[in-house]
Amino acid sequence: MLANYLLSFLIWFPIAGGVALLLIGDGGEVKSSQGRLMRVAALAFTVLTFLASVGLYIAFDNAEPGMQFVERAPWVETFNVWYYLGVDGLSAPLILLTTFITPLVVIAGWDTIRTRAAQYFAAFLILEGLMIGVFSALDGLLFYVFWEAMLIPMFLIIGVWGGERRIYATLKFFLYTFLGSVLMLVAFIWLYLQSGSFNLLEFMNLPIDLTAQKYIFLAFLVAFAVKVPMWPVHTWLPDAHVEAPTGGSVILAAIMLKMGGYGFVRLSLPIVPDGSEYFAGLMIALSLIAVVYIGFVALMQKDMKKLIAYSSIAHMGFVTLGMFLMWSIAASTGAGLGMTGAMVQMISHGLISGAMFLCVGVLYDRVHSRQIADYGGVANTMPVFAAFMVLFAMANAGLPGTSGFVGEFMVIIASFKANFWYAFLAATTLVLGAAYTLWMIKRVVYGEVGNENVAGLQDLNPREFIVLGILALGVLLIGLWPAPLVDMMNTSIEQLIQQIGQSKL
Amino acid sequence: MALNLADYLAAAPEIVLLGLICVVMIADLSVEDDNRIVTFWLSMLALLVTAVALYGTAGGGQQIVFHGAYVADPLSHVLKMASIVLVGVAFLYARDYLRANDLHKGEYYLLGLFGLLGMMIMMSANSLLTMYLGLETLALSMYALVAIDRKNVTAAESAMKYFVLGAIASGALLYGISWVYGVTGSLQFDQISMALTADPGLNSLPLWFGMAFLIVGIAFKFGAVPFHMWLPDVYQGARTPVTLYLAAAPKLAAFALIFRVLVDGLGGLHETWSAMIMVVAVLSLVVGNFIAIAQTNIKRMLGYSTIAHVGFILLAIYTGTSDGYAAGLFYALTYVITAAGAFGIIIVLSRRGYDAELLSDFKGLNARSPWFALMMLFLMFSMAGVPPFVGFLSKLYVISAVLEIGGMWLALLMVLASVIGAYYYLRVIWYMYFEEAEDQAVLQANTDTRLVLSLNSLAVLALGIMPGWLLALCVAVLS
Amino acid sequence: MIGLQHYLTVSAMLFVLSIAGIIVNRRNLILILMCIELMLLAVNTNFIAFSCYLGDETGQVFVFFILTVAAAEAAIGLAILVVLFRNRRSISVQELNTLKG
Amino acid sequence: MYEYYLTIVLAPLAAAIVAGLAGKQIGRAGAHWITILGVGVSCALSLLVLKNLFWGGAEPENISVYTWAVTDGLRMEVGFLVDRLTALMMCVVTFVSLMVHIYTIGYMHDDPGYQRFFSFISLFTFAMLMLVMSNNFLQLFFGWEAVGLVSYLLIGFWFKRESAIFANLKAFLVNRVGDFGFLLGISGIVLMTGSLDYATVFGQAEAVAGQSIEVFPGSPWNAMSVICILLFIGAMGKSAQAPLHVWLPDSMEGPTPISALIHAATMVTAGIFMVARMSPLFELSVTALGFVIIIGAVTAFFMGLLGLVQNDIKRVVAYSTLSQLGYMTVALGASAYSAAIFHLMTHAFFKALLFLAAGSVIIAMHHEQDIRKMGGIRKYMPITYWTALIGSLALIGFPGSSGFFSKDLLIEAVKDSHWHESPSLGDQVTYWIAYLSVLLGVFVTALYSFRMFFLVFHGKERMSKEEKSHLHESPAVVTVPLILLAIPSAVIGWFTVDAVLFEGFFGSAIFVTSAHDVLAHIGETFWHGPAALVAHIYVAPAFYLAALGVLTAWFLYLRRPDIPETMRRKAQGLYNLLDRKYYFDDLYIKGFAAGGRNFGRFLWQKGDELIIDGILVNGTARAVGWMAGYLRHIQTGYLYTYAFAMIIGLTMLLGWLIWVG
Amino acid sequence: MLHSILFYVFATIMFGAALGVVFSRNPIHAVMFLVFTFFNAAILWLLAEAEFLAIVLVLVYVGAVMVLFLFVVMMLEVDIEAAKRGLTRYAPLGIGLAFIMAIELINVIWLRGRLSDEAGGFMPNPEGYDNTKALGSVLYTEHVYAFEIAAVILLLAIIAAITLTMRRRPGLKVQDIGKQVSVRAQDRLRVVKMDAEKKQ
Repeated sequence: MLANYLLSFLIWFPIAGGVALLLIGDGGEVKSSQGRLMRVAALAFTVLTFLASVGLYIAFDNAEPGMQFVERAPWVETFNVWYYLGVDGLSAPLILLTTFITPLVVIAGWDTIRTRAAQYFAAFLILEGLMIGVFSALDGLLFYVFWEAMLIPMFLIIGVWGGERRIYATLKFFLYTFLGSVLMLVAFIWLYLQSGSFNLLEFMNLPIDLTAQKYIFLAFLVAFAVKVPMWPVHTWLPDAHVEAPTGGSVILAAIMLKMGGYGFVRLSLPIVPDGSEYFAGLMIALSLIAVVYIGFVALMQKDMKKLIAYSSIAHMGFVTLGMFLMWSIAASTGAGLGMTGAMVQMISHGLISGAMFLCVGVLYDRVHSRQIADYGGVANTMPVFAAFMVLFAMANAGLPGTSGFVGEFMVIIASFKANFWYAFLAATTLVLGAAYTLWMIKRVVYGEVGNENVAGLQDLNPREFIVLGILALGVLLIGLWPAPLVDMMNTSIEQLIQQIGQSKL
Repeated sequence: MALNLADYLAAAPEIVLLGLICVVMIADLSVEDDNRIVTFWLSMLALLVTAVALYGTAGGGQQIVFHGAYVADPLSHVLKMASIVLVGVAFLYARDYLRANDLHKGEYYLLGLFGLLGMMIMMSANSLLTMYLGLETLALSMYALVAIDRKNVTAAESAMKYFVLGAIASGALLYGISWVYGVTGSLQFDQISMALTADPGLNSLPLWFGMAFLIVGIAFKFGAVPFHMWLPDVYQGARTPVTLYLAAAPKLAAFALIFRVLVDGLGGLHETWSAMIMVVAVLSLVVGNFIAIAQTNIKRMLGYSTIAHVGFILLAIYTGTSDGYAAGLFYALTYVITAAGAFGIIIVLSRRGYDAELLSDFKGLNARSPWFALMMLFLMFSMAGVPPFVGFLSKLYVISAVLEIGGMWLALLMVLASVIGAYYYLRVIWYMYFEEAEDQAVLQANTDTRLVLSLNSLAVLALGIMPGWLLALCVAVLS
Repeated sequence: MIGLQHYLTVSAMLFVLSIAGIIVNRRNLILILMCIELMLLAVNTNFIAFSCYLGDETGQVFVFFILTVAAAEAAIGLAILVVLFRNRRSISVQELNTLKG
Repeated sequence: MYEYYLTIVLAPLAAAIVAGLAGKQIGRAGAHWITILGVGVSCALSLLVLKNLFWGGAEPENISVYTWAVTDGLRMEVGFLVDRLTALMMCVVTFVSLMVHIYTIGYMHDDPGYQRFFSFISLFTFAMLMLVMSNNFLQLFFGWEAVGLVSYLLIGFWFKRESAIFANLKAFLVNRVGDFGFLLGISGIVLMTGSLDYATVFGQAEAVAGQSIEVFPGSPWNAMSVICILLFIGAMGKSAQAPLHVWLPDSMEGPTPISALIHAATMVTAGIFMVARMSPLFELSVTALGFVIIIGAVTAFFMGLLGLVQNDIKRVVAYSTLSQLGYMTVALGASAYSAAIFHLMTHAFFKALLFLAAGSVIIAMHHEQDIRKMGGIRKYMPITYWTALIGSLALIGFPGSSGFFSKDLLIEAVKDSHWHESPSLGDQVTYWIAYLSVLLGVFVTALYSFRMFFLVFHGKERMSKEEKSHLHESPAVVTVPLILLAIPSAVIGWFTVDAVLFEGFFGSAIFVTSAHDVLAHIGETFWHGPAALVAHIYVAPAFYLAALGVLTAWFLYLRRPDIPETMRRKAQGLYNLLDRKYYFDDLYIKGFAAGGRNFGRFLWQKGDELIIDGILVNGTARAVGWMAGYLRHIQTGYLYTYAFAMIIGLTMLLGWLIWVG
Repeated sequence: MLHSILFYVFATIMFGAALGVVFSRNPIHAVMFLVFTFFNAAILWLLAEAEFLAIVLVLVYVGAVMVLFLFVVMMLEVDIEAAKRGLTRYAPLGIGLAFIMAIELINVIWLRGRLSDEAGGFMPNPEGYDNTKALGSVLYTEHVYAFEIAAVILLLAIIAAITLTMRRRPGLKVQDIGKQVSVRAQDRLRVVKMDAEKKQ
């Protein structure tokens, strides 16, 4: 019974919570009892949402290739727009990721947010709902509405609670993504005029000639490439990450970037398969550039957040690489491998990058600097933290046994099937990833105590310990036993592959 | 010949309004300056009664009376109702400001009501003559309103500019009318279009010339490039309540004007005028958005943004399809609601001897009044066309209408323009949320103002989420 | 035979002249107002010409109304002018540029 | 047996987790007891498993533990393949590791990171066991990387030391370079066979050898060669073959027990083991074998030379490890896999012994590692002395010692290897390079080993007075492992050589094509049992070379210590070359690392910040802003401008109409 | 024939007068020229047999509006010298533009379009045609609505003009009739009782 409205619940419950917070909260100082009320309420909402999403996981049917938990109701008759929700193996894991990360973010902001706590938590709650909406919308316009509306809370989060250059960063973030998505809107409208509705599933069956497919693909590409982000439209990300508050960076890296990848599998590939095929080479090239180029760039970063941001770009390169390999693979199998790898990579990157940003946040809360140079020998004063940080760093470097390995492994194998040099360039991440991550670790965590700031550091408090601990468990679990996750996706991916397989011409 | 009661019944709203205007006028004479509030409530009452009269007589199909001078049809009813409400809202927002700034004279309301009368006349004008007279009624009261603060230099200056340019525009309009009249031998829209269908030979250069002059007049009313130059100056120069009035309802009148003249009347010449409209619209989009970026005065900035929005409305008309017209109507309606809200907030921010005219006056609004900051945020994002606010849907509708007739490049231009436009709307939000407040004065606004203003802003969100009925209405009245 | 076209020509010349007057004038707002009157005169002439050409009074009725409105317009225009003058002690078009950009 | 295997693997892991997470609660004693218990259990069980396989006649087992993931037809599992090869490795690993555990109690007893250390070495054991017991490439890679991780943690154990954290980063990165090739190799296997499971892959090996991969378009290469070389690149990283050897000497920065563990039993042997395990693949690609043997030969000889000029006691041993690994690799290249594994085993014992002995000396010298500051320690630490002697003799292959059998037969195998039979010139060159380097290597080995030995234990005492004052034998926890290791170092060769090399001990575990099966050939022609071999040493050139080496060492470093000085002065260039380790480090650090950083800086500042951000993104923004600033001036504020604009518009419209109409 | 001559003569004069309006250096002259223009226009209208409007033009315009103009010109006491008209820097452009537009218009009037097909002569009015009567008959029937609106506009103009220009000068002495009428005796006269002076 409730299952029929589970998705709606997941979307609207957090949003309702956010609105409630906005209404009752005056955004007072965090010390005040009201601030505490805010935090507890926010945590309650997110945790409840997470529990509900566990229900989603339980009730999810891995064998079902189609959409599940479908809800359908007319929304705007004039455009034949429907309130049309549903999930499959591609979107469900991402929804779980969202509901999993958000409570952690709330906890992370527990007493570090000193101003306007109510608005802060409200923004995250609303954001959560909207993001789940993006992952579950099956109607183009609905999708677009969630997609765009998401920008608003993020814009505020970065702008209000961000660092020194926050305004530049947040405007850049907003305009970049806005520019990207309006073109997608044009593509949607075009498809709507062709098919008479915004139903994504109908789009997928709509015959489109090659030229149109190319243009539509490009329109989508701009939107998703910016979100992912792919080289060369990635420059908003480092700025946004650096300036965003910890929670913002986490959500941004863990979930928002995934929207780009999700967009590719949900829209680009099935709706314009031939267009995708036409541009697959370009996509692979860009992905590989992202892996190598960005790997080198990350090496030289002086700012921890910036470094992690760049490494995110490099890791997302694997996502796009895995998705667009299939046409260059002659072998019978491999396409699916790449796709699965890409999807797993998204989930795992969600956990790892989130964790990394939280680690930096932990340091930032104490020393108020993100510069690598301001640290050194943290392990002396914060052994427990150092352990976590090294663990996540290793995960970031794609060490087997951590989730970071799974996706990269699959994608590299798949890309070898496509072409030796794809695999060669992709595999450079083994060296580059390790280099930039561990070099940072060397300079931050190891060594003699760098300065009196470091000397005075307090080790993790229980709150931080819980957050990082949970993430560590997630990382290791997926790394040691990805089967549950992969099984969730398999059917949908097979179906997607054969859907892409059949040309629309 | 005997006067026909049915005619007067059809025109009841205008007649009632006129009568009530006289009542207000007389009453106002006997009201002392310190309780002008009476005039305010009287005017509101007048609006209410008019609305009732309109509601009573509305409904049913098209009805042409007064020897074809007056038409009562769903379109006119919707537009009239909307403008009555908007004028009421404008009065409400204006009240406290006027009192605080010693401008609380009955004339504001009187002229406002006259303006409304003019708009209503335009909205149900069925002949060029009526249209012209309505236009002048509106224009003259606007000229006077802009200059109503007699001690204000800029107000006077802007009024002068407005007047001169307006006069030129109406001169051009008249010249065009004379040509149309001369070629088609009639002033009534239905007869003009009949004449055109009867004798396609009429569809030739002289008529087009007339039409060109008409379009100048229309474009001026809308404030479309290159006939827009009065608009920023007037928006900035006039006192905020006047700007508020100007920014809201008259756009609907302008829509009525263009629809009646170009669609009802000269619909047969679509392929000719669409090209002209398109050029004007594109110019408006580009120029409006670009210049708005460079503004520091928010009223002026909103003026330029209005020009950009007008570009959208004109592009909707340009399509010449029923979808396009509906889109245009929807856009106009939703835009005026948004604009009213925005200026309302500017008014609320102002206080005695201090107009919150500069963008920088919005700094730190979130700290001063989170609620109004949020409302302004809604309005700005709506203007920028970001979902879930209604501005997005209206843009969407227009774009889809344009794409429907294959205007891919126009669509791209529109979306790019709105991205550029997003910047200056975002700047307002950035000032409100990311900057520290410069003055900490608490906002004083009466409960009713707060309430209506909040409703106004929330409507932008509500319409964005539940646009169904309004869209359906727009489609219905134009079919 | 004097006919429609002659009258149209005359009014056209008048119209153009008035426009030129508005653009050309630099010092005196009153002159601009007068040019507007000229413009309306041109329009009226046009109407009358057409009305006589079509043998239909509507045109002349229109002129009648235009005259009325023009009078009202002139009144308001001059009133604004007066307000302006009271504020700035000048009616020069040149100095009327505090609002710009 | 399934439970046994699980226990063997999980016991060290469990111990490691407990000691790591609950270190504070269980205390130091708790930490070392639980880890020793864990490793002890797995050691005992390993021996049991070996016994069952060897004497109990149990069949090799291939068990899947759980399915890691299945997607797109590719099964990724975790499972165990336990045959004699595995069993042998398990025993070696667990035994040495156990010794190291015990030894550590003494070596680290006053280190603050005591629990952490035990946790790490247990984890190390677990990783190595996962590696050797794996039945598929995924798990192999897991163990492969896990070993790298733990070595990273252990080398950087004293994370305050700049040199240590430099060394561990270096070790990890160099290994990563190897893994880079290894992963590509695995991908190649998946491409060719569509499976990660050993059995399946080996089953299809023949077929794969037939196919080809176009690495460079238009030049198809034999698939098997490509795959094997890629895999071997991985082995080069782990087993520290030139040119990826640079990490190993630096890994001395870790505490000595780690050096013992890394060099003897675990990490470095992984590569050798892997190649042996992959023999069914390598056998099918002569090209790959050639590559292997050349790399091995180069390592064996040139790394040995470096040992001559080292003064850090541990580094000397380290370079000896390098060259011994070179020997094993050469054996692999000569298809004498058993010989390689045999040498690996013996080497594990005596190398562990040597390290622990060196550690014992270091403890006594209070962490002084420079052999020039030692000498004549014999009489202070007899046990250490004798055990060290046994180790050194085994290392140089003193007749009868374990090293003797392994190394001597290894050289034999190389001598008679299929490379010798091959008519082609290239193969002949390969052969001679390999053979000569292993042969000369013997001399070099003897020289540096006994140089160290004499300098440390004999000669005049060069240490300071007060150091001398409290110079004494190490405690039992140190000496007992020494003794326990000394015994196998001395004798194990004698007992096992027959079985391991000639009686097909490994059976199906190692596959050698008959054409390559040099050991069988030796078995027929040359081999008459250990005693005979010892008896006939005089026929083996190796023996003389070794003896010569020892004598030279004795002469140079005990009789005439001045000669080395003069030689050093004479051959300055050569000395520098050796001293700077052939400038490999300079090449890597100044070349690749610095080059990479500069490239990164260039891409970042020029590519990202200048071009993309500066010009494209912000440039556009600036352009728009400029545009706005320019356009706004159209609005001059003058009435006539406004009117003018209107009129222009009107005129344009009219003109356009006339033009179209 | 005569008709034509008259037309051309007065048209020329009117145009000249209009030029005078635009280019005269003195606003007062300009007003005069404007008046003169109107007179000529009226004559032209008469020639087109629109008598009523011609008369109205003279009466309403010249009689009222122009006087208003003069009045304002005088009232604003603009010193003539300052108000001496100078040409804007747009002058050449403006005039050029005006020429272009004139050419376009004349082009349409004479060459293009179907107006030039016929002679374009006015159709003669029937016998006993009374322009005023004709207009009057439609004004109050067909155009009653417009007529009402015109009334509204005039009212509006009055209100607007008053709003903008009427000033209550402080200290201006006006008598309030209402008060004067409703005055009562005691307001004007107060009877006070004083006791006699004290004695020294």
